[in-house]
Amino acid sequence: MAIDKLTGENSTLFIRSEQLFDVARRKSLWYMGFGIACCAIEGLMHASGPRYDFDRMGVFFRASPRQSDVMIVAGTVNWKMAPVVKRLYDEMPEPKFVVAMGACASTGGPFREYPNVVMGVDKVVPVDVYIPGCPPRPEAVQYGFIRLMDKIKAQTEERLAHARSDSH
Amino acid sequence: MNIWLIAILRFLAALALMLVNGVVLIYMLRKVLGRLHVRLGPMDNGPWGLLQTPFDVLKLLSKEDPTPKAVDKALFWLAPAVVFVPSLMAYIALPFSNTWTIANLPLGLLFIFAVMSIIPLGILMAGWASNNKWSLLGAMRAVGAQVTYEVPMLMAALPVVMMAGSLNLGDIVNAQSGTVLWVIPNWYIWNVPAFILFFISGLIETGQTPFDMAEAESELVAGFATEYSSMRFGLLFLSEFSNTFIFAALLVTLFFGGWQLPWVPASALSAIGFLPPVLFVVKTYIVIFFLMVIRGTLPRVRVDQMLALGWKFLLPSSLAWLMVTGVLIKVSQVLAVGR
Amino acid sequence: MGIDGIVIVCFVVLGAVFVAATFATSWLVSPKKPSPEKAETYECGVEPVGPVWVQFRIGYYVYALLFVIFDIEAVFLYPWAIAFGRPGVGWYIFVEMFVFITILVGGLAYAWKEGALKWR
Amino acid sequence: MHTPDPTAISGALDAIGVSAGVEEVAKLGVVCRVAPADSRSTLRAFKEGDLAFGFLVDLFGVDTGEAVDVVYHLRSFSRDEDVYVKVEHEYGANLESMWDIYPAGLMPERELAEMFGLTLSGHPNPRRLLTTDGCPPFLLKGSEIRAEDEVRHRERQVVAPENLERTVSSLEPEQSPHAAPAKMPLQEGIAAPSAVQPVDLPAGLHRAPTGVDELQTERLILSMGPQHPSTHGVLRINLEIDGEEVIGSECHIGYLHRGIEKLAETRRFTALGPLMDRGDYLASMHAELATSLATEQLLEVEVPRRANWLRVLMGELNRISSHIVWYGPNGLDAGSMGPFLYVFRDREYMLDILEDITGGRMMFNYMRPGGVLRDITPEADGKIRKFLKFFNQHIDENDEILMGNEIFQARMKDLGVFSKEGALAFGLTGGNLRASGFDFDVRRDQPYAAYPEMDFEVPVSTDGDAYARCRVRLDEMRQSARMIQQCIDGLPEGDFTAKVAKVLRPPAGETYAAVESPRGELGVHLVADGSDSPYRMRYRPPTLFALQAGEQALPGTLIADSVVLMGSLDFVLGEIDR
Repeated sequence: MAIDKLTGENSTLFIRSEQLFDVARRKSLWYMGFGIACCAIEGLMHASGPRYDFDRMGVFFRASPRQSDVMIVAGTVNWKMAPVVKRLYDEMPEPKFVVAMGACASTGGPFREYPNVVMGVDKVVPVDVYIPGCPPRPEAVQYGFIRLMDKIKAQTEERLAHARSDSH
Repeated sequence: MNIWLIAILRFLAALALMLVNGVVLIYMLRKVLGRLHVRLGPMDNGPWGLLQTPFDVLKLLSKEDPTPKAVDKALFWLAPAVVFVPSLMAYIALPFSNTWTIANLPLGLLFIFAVMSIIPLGILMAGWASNNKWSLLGAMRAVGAQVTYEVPMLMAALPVVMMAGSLNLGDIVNAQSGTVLWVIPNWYIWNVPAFILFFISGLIETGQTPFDMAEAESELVAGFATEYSSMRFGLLFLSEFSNTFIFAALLVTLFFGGWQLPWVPASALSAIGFLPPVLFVVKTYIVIFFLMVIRGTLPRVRVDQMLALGWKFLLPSSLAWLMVTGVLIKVSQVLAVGR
Repeated sequence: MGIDGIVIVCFVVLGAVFVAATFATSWLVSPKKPSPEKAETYECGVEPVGPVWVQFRIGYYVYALLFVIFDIEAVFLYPWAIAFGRPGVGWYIFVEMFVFITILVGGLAYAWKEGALKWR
Repeated sequence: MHTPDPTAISGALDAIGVSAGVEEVAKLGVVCRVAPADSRSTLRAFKEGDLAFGFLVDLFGVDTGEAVDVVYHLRSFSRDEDVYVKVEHEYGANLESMWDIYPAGLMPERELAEMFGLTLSGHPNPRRLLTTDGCPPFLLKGSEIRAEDEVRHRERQVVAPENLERTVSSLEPEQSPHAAPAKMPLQEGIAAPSAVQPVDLPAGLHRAPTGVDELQTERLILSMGPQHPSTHGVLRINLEIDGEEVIGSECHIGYLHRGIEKLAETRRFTALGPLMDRGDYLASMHAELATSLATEQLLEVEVPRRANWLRVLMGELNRISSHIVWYGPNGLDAGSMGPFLYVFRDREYMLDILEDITGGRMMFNYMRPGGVLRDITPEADGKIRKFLKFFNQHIDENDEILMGNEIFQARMKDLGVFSKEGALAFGLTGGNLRASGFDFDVRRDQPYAAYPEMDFEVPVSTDGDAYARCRVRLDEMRQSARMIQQCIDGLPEGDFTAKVAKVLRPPAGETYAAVESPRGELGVHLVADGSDSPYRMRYRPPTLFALQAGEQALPGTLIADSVVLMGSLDFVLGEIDR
């Protein structure tokens, strides 16, 4: 943030604005639906469907990585897909998070013996939240998002505390 | 007070109105679409999700703004301004009440159309500068659509101008006061073909479904705004909603009697200072509600079908209706003189 | 110049200032981690092939030409429309514009027959 | 499905001077072994001769230890007979492409060459289909899968940066995408695509709309890539466009290749079901049913009547839920969000029913060799009756909202028209084939489970465009609802599964079982060698044939059309990439 260079790490302006933007980042997570396999039907379509409505939580579908904060990897990542995942992750603007949805994205799932499958998407991109299940229920996906929000909150507080402790 | 100070205060008022409009309309869209689709829409953030859009705007403000390297930097940065400022300037001529207008331009209607035709220029800049095939196609489509429907929109507004006899929006609103045959309010909506032509070309001009060509999510990823992120995308998103507000306000002014209630005399209304602007905005939101219902149900028209509709149906029929209105006005004048 | 001119100038200048202010706050507040991969153009996750700035299809420019013609026609029609309702104006005002419009509709018919309106 | 008599076939083959070993294999049918040299003349005799085996059901390979058996599974609809032509190739031999006789083999041949290490000649687009350049031929017995401890210690696998680069380079091997064979006239019957060299662009410039011919505008090469809101999964279509019109198109698949067929060779027979669920993840009941039928044919187990009725009930429930996931996104591709959410409300209710009975929402593992997992519970029965009550009214509502909408009709009518001959030549089955006027349904023509006791019509339409495909699938949903009603009312007594051994070791043999999945004829060709896991399992993906037919129909449409056209073909990438 340019503001911390101008007004110093522990100025109240910087800390207060960081806390405010942290709340905003948590409350409006726009996800780039990256439906690869069966998890896409359960996690993206049903989760934003009538019964488990993602829109309630402010989670909204954006098609382009430039406008999204969370990348949901829903499905198996194999060798041909790995560079695409890496490239899309790189093209996302900065405060970005990755949710590995389903056993395939977390550890390769039922297909991990096959040499063509990458055992878990965390080999390609840093992952924030793993959602187990094959496919996980829509409630599990929404619980994963709630845990992601808690993680963002914890990260910001830890970063600010770190900044405050430096100054003393 | 100094004249410049008044102008700056009026600008701040218009800016505040536009930002509030943007925030309220985005929230309203997500709620209306939600209820239309058997789901709730934003609920968790704030009571009934009211704080959802402020959070979205704050988040967009605090996101990184990567500028792709293959981009034409000058145009890439300028395009959001060229799209945002015209849709802000169109607020100048809107008649909130016969005294509350930002600038009582004698050619109000023509000014709004002129300003609204700068926006396709900004969209083309955005699409071409971001050096991305998807945004290029989105921009070409959006410009093709808005260029094609600028003309029928102008032609469809002509019958209203002929009936009102002036281009000043305040005069048009005053011309619609009173009642005909004691019961029917003397609004120009009864000139129904003009209303239909104006409504269709306005829908396309502001990129509403079934004609949302510019950012057809299912075909062109995110249309011309594919490479834009954080606040630049925020401005494009905001100006799209303020275009909708302006189009609905024009519709209300030209056909639904501006800030007037049907059977209440205009003088009684303008006696209470703040009532007319509130009425005007409420009527505009009712029209926007219907636009959103259309957005939630109808599928998208293909590009060439829409352009064929524009050039081959709307333009000839709006010219023909122009002639018919002329004859009707002449005949009514002769009868009035005769009696 | 009157209040109207000043207001319009104010809107243009202050509008641009507002846009610049928004970009400034965004620059102030947003984190920055530029990286070569982030700067690559997005094309559905794959390396874009071939140039983007090509000589685009000719059909699009024909529409722009037709638009200019009919926009000018609209500009001529507006003063006529204002003067139309005035009392004491006979039928000749009607006949004049009728001739003007039929000439232009003739131009549209020619463009239609020639296939300029076909999008493909 | 009666078997052809071997004498007629050997007679016809001798007539053209081909020495073929024609034999009758138990549980499979007539197999005709031919040397690679005269495979082309044999196939031509089978197709054009009086034998008239005009339909290529499937084309796959079997690694028999010392050579690769290339199997052409042919079918003659007029005589309702199947025949298998087996051609033996050494490892690394050259496979001659037969696409001018059977264009349905365009993509299966590429996959066969890539998975068995053969080289492909005479094919318009001989590139790899499913895997990236550096991968070994996976389906050969020689190439193993990951060892137990390597899988257990996941952290050992490190993705070296060059691995990412390596695959990147192979993604874009060429400058301009090879255009698919010149636009095959699917409308007026089958004329085989002309042998266009991959690099060559299709001939002929489109006349500029204003008659200004010499102004040649450049073309864009656009990749409607793996991550696109409406490619129904990870399919990448390389489009060459002039303005908005698609000139050339090529489908890249393999982004979801998980090796279901290779892993099946290490699984027990009862464990094939969960593996097949993940193939066509929208119609997993039908995939499980296909493997169970194949295993039962090998074991010669007699399935009790109640189990058959339960299989039909669950199959039809799954058919409706699968058609719903086609109907919703198809409306979304055309731009209308409403129907997508209305139909998903019904699907939520159906998943509750499926969850009550089988325990899972999408992956059921309910159909087992010998019968089904669990009997139907009374409250599930009540739920189904309640569902049927409001489902018929909802279907008519949704039919009228989307299909009755003029804008949707204007978008879908005469788009991607497949004539009957074109559809048959490209191996289309199921709704796509019935929409082009050819009335073939595995449930009625090759009955399995309890379908003979059901009365249902098979909707057929003749004009073969995208709208006809939508109309056929919607009527299929109504027929499924009717069948569910019949199943619920007339469910016979009896136990729901036959007594089957814990570990199944079917006798050595080979069989083919086909099922009418919502996307077409889903077949399983099972080769058993007596051990407790299959020697080779071939999974016939009906949507692979739909995809290659779609690839042919794309040139000439606009981009907005191509999205809706591919949507109307209803393919699932999990099944195409296997």
